[in-house]
Amino acid sequence: MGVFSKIFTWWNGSTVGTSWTLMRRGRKVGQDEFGNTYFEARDAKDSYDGRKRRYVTYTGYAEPSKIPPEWHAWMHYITDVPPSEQPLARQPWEADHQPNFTGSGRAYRPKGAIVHDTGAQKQQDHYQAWVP
Amino acid sequence: MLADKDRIFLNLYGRQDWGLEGARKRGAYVNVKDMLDLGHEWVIDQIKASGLRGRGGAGFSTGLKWSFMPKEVKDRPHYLVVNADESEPGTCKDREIMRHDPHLLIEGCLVASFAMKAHACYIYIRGEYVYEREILESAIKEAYDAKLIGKNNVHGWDFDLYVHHGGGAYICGEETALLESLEGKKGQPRLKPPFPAGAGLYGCPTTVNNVESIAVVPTILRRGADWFAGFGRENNTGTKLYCLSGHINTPCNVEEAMSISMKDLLEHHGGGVRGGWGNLKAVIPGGSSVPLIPAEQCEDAIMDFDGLRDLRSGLGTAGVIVMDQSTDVVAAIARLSYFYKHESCGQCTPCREGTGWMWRVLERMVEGKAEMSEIDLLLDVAGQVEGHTICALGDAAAWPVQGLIRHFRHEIEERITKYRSGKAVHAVGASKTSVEVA
Amino acid sequence: MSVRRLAPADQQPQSFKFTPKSLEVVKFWMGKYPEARKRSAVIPLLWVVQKQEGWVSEPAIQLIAEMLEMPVIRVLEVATFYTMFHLHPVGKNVFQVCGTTPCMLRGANDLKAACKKHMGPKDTVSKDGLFTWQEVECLGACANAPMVQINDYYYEDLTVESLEKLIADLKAGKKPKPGPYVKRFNSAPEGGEKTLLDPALYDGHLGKPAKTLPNAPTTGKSKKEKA
Amino acid sequence: MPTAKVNGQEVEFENGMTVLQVAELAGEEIPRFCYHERLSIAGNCRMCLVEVKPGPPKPQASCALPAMDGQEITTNSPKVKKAREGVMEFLLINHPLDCPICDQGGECDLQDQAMAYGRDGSRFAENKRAVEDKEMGPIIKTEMTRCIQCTRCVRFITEVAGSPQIGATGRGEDLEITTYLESAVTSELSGNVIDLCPVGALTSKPYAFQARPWELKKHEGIDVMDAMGSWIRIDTRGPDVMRVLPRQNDEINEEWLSDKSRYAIDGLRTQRLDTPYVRQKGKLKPATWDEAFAAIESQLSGADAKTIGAIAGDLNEVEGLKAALDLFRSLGVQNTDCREAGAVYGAPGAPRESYLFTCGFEGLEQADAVLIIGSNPRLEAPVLNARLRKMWLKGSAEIGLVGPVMDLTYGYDHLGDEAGALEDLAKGKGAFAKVLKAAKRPALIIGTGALSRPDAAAILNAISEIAQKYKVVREGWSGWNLMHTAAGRVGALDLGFVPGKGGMDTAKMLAAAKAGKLSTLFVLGADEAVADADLGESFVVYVGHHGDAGASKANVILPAAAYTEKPGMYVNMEGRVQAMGRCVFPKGEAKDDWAIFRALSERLGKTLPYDSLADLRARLIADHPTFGRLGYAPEPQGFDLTALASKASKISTKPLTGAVDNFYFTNAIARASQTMATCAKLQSEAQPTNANAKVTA
Repeated sequence: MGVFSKIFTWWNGSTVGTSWTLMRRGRKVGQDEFGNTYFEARDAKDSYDGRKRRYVTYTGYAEPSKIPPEWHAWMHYITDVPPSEQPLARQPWEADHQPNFTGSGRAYRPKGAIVHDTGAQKQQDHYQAWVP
Repeated sequence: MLADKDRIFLNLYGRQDWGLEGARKRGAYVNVKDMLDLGHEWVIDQIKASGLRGRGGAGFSTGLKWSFMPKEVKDRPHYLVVNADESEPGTCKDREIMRHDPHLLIEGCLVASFAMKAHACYIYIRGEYVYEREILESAIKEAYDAKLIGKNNVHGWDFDLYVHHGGGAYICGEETALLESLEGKKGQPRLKPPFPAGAGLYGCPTTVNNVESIAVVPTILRRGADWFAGFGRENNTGTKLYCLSGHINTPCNVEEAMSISMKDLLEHHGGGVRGGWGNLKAVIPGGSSVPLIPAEQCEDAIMDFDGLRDLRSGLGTAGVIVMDQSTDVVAAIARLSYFYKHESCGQCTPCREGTGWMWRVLERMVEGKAEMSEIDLLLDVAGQVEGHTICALGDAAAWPVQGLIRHFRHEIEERITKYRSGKAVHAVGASKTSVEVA
Repeated sequence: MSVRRLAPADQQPQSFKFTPKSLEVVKFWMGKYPEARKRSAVIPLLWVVQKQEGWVSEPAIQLIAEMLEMPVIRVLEVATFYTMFHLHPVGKNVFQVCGTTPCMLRGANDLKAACKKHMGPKDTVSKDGLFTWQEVECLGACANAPMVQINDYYYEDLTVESLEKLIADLKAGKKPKPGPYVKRFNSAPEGGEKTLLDPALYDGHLGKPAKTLPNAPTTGKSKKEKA
Repeated sequence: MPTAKVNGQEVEFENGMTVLQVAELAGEEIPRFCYHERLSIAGNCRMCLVEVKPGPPKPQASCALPAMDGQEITTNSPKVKKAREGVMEFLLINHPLDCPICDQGGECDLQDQAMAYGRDGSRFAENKRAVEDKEMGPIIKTEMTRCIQCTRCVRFITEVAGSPQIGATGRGEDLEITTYLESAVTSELSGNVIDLCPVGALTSKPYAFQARPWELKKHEGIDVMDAMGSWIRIDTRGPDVMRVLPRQNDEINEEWLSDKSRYAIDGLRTQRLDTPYVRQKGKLKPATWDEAFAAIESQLSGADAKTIGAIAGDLNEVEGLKAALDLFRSLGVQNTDCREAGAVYGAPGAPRESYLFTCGFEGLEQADAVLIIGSNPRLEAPVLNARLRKMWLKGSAEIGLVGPVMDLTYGYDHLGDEAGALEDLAKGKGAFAKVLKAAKRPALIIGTGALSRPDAAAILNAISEIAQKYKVVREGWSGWNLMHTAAGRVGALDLGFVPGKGGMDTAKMLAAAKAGKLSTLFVLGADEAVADADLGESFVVYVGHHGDAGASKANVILPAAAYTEKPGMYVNMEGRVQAMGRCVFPKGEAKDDWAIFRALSERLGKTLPYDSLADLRARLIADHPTFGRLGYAPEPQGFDLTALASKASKISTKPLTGAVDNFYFTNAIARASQTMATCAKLQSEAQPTNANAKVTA
C-alpha cells in the first residue's frame, strides 16, 4: 500500500484523514483478534444521541461483518464495558467468528445449487446412466 | 287477546285426538273438494288476499311465492316441499302442529299442492323429531286409507305425500340446503338464481314452505281471507303461533293474533317475567337469528314483522326468548355464536371462518379476557360475515352479535375493565368461567 | 363440532347386513323417491343402520353406496355432515342434552354437569356401557326447556333431580315416560291452559261443511279455469 | 347484443354470460378462488364480490350471477374493496404462514391475491386451525392445513375426470377434503387437481421441495406420451427437467394433462444412454462415436440392401426420421417401417385422412353419435376421454363401444366384445344402428388395437363398410377417426416411413431376423417392437435415449436425445404439425437424432445434403409440404372410403381390445420412471370399488 492508497482508499484500513481525526478526537479502547482497532470519542460533542461515538478501523478490507460478536455488542452500545477490559467467556462449542462470505467465492452453496454445475463432467450427478 | 273461536290450531296442546276422527270433528277436510273446484288461481288469490306471510322467518308473502311457480306443468313435474326442519333456537311451533294436528298439515299440503299444480309433496322433518315423524306417518296413512290423498282420491286431485327426514343440521332449514339434503347430498345451500320455483327439487319447479304457513291455508280458505286479514295490522295479518321460552313463569306455545304487544304476550300467556316486569333485561323476539332488544324497548314492542323491524330486530319465527336481570347476556349470545359455528355448513368462506372467529372472541369476552378494541373488531367481523354469504346463515350469525354490541356494549366493556383490574390486584385466577362450552 | 371421522379400523365390524326387519324399513324409504333419484334415501338409510346397530360403521357406508349406486365418498360426506349419525359405538342409552341458549337460560348447564357426574365425559361410553351423553344444538322444544333427548324421545322440563331419577330408572332397566317432568300438559303453560278452553270448539259443529265458501266466485268462471 | 356498464364503461356481451365474465370483457380483473372456467360454479369462496345495480344492496358473487342487459357493475367501489378485504382476511386467518416452505410459494393464487386485495395486517388473535394431512396416492401431496375449501379438486375429479373419489367431509370450519378412507386417487387425470388447487394444499409429490418457480426456465413443448400432442410447459433447472405443466389449448388438451405426461419425466433421469456402445465378444463396451460408426461401417460394407431393415419407434420426431429415411433410401434400403405393432392403416395408396383423427378433438364435440371400436380412450388418450365424458354429460352424443367392457367414466352402449358386432352394425342390426342412422354427425373412433392383429385388414374392411353405410364421411363432416397411441406415428407415416418398393414391414423384418435372413436391423427407439422378438444373429444398431429392451439386444448403441433434449416436430393424431425447441442438452455424449444420421451418412459415403437443422427442415418441407403448416389441424376432409376395403380373410373372434393395457408403461421414458412404477403398482393392487359407479355429480 502506497501513500496514495493511504490517502484516498477509505475501504482499506483507515485513511490519513480518519487516523488524524481519531487521534485528535478519540481514545483507543482495544483491538480484537483480527487486528481491528476500536476507538471511543473523548466526549459527546459530536454525538448524535448524547452517547460517546464509537469507531472501528479495519485491518484490510473494510467489512463490518468482520467485527466479532463481543465487539459488535460494544459498538452497538449493548454493553459499555469493552471486551478488552472484560473478555466474554468463550464456550467450548463456540466456533470462531467468520465474516459474511455472501458474494465471495467462499459463499455457502447448498447441494444441488446451479453454481456447482461447472462442466459436463458434473452432469453425471443429474442422471443415472444405463449400464449394460 | 284472540278469542278461542278464532283459533286455527284447536289441538295445539294435544288434549284432543290427533287422529283423523278427531281432526274431522275440528273441521279438517271440510269443504276441501269445494276449494279445489274453485281452481288453482282462486286458491292463490285468496292466500294473497289474506296477507299471509311465510311463517318460517323471512316473512315473504306466501301467495306471491306460490304465484312464482310456472303457470303450466311442462316436461318437469312440480313439487311442494314442506320445511319441517324446525331448528331455530327458541322455536318449537311446527312440532306442535305435526304431533297434535297433523291432519291440518296434510290437508294444507293437498290444497297448496293443488294451487301449484304439484302432484307430489315432501315434508322434510328434522331427524330429531322421531315421535312427531311417527305421528305424521300414521296420520298420512290414515289419510291415504280414507282416500283423502293419493291416486284417485275423493278430492279429485292426484296427490302423493311423503315424509323425508334429516340428520341433524340446522342449515337444512334453508330452502335450497333442504332440497340438497332431500336429494341425498350434504345440506349446503345452492346459489340463487336459479330459484327453486325455476329449478328446485331434482331440477323441477318447487316451492318450499314452512309447516305453519301450509297448515293455516285450508282454514283461511274455509273461513275467508278477510277473516284472516282481520287480525293484526296491515301487512302483518293473521294469527301466529308464538313460542315463549326463557325466564318467564310459564313458558308455553300459544296461538295469538299478529301485532299483539310483547308485554301482553309475556304477561298474559307467559305468566310474566320471572321476578316481575322490572326484572326484564332483554328479549330475543324471533328466534336466535334476530338481534335482541333491551328491556326498555320491550315496553311497547309490537310483535309483528314491521313493528320489530322498526326496533332493528325481527319477528323471525316468533320464538320469544326472555332474559331477566340475572342473565349473563354475553354468555347467552356467545352460546348462540357457538350454535352458528356448529351449524355452519362450511361451504362459503365468510361464514365458515367468521362464525368460529366470532365465537372465540365472544367466549373470551364472557370472561372479559379481551382488548377494548376487540369489541369494534368483533363488530367489523360480524359486518364482514353479514351479506357476504350464499345463504342467510351468515346474516343470522352476525345479527345476534351486532344486537349484543348495540345494546350491551357497556356490559362487555365493564367486564373487560373488571378482568383487568382483577388482574392487577390478584396476579392470577381472578376470572370465573361463567359458561362451559366444549 | 369437532372433526368427524369414522371409528378406527379396530372398532369396525367385518361386515354389515340389514336384518329382515330393517330391510322392510329400507324398502319403505326407498319407495318414496323416483327410481332415478334413489340416492335421496341416503339419510333415511343411514338412520336405519343406526337404529339397527346403534352407530354407523364403515361396512354399512359401503353397503349403502352400493344399494343407492352412488360413490362411496358421497355417502361418507353425508354421514360426516349430519351430526345425528354416530360414527363411533355408543352406549345403550344416548342422552342428547340441548345446550343452546333457551335451554341454557333454564339450566342446561346444570344438566350437563349432572350428566358428566353420572356418565363420565361427554361423547364417551360410560363404564357400564349403558350411557353416552352428548351436548347437542337446539332440539326444538324450547317452551319445555331444559330438555334431553334420550334415544328417540324428548324428556322435557327437567331439573337435576328429575334427570338423576331418569338415569337411575334407565339403569334399573325401566322405560321412563317421555314428556314434561313438571306439572304441565305438553307445551301448555304450567298450571293449566289459558286458551282453547271453549268446549264449543270440540262439539263437532266445525266438522259440518259449509254450503259455500266465503269469497267463492258466483259465476262458473273458475271451474272453466280448472279444466 | 345486450350491454352492461362495468365501472361506467359500456360493454357488449352475449346472453348467458356471468357478471364476472362481463367484467373481464371490460378488462377488469376479478379475484377468485373457487371459480374455474371449465368446472361447475360453486360460488363459495366469495372473493369475486362486486356491486351490481339493479339488485340487492349487498355485494354479489359475480361468478354465479347472470349478467343482464342494462346492468351496472361496480368492481372498484370502497364497498367492494372492503368486502374483498374481509373475505381475504377470513381465508387467511386459518391459513398457515408457511409460504417459505410451501411448494406453491411464488405461484400461489392466495399469495398473489393477498398482496393485491388483502389487508396489511392480521387481527386474528385466536389459535389457527390445523388439519391432518391426507394420503392421496403417489402423485398428490397434501398439506391440508393450507386448504381454503374452494372444492375445485372435488369438482374436477367428479365432473371432468369422472372418478368421484375426492370429497369434502364434515361441515363448518371442520370441512375437510379427503378421499374415501384416504385411498389413492386412481384417475389418469388426477395430477390436474394440483394445478387447480389455488393454494399449496395439493402439491405435486414427485416435485415436492425440488425447486422454486422462479429458479425454473420455462420452455414451451409438445407432449409425446400419447398421440394427442398436448401443449405442455417444460420447466427446467440446469440440466434437469423439473416438471411438466399443461399449457392451455382449447383445440387439443383444453388445460388438462394426463398423469403420465406430467410425471413420467423422472424417467428422463434414469437408464439414460449417454455414450456409444459397441458389442465386443458378446459384451457391450463403451466406445467413442468413431468406434461405433466404424463398427457400423464394416457391417454395412458390401451388405445387400435387401437384408438391411429399420424400424422407427413411438417417440421419434420428424427430423430424425427424415434424416434416417433419406440415408436408408440412399443406401437402397426398402425395409423400413414405423408401425411397431404392425397396424394396417396407412397402406400405400390410402389417403392421408385414412390414418388421421379427421374431425379433430374439438370437432368431435359436434358429433351426435360416437362409436368406439377396439380402443380404450381412457388409457390411450385420457384428455380426449375427458372430452368424451363432457359430451356425455351434456347429453349431446350417444356413445357405443365394440370391445371389452371397461370403466370409461361415462355411460355407453356395449355392442359386443368381438368384431362380430361390427358385422351386425354393417347389416344395420341392433339399437345402436338406429342411433347411427339418425345421427347427423356420426363419428367412429378406431383404436390401433383393432388394426394391429392378423385379421386387421378384414376388420378395417368391416369398419369401412360401417362408415360407408352410415355416411360417416359426408358433406361438411368427416367422422373417420383413428386413435393413435404413439406421438411419432403420424409424422412417420406422413414422411413415408413405411416399406418401400418390395420392402418388408415390421412383422416380416422380425421374422426375417429370426430366420437369419436379415443381416442388419436399425432400431430407432422401437423398444416395444423388439422387446419380445428373437432377432437371431442380426446385427442390431440401436438409436435411442433409454437403456430399454432395444439397447440390451443391440450390437451398436448410438445414444440419442429424448424429446426434451432436441428441437423437433411432431404430428398429432389429428394431423396437426407442431414444433418444439430444445429445453435441455442431451445427456453425456448423446446427440440429436438427425445429427447422428447426418454424421453416419458421411461415414458411409452417402453424405446427406443438409448441414443444419434449418437446411433439413427446408428439405423436409420441400419434399412433404404438409410439414410447412405448423400448429393447424387440417380441415376435415372427406375421402373415398372404398380405398380401405379389401376382400380379406375372415375375422377372428378375439375380443377387440385397446392398444394400451398398462397406461403407465407405454414407452421407454415411462418405463424408466419411478413415479409411473409406483402408480402402476398401486393400480394393479387397487380393488375395483364403488368409487367409480357411473353416477355423476
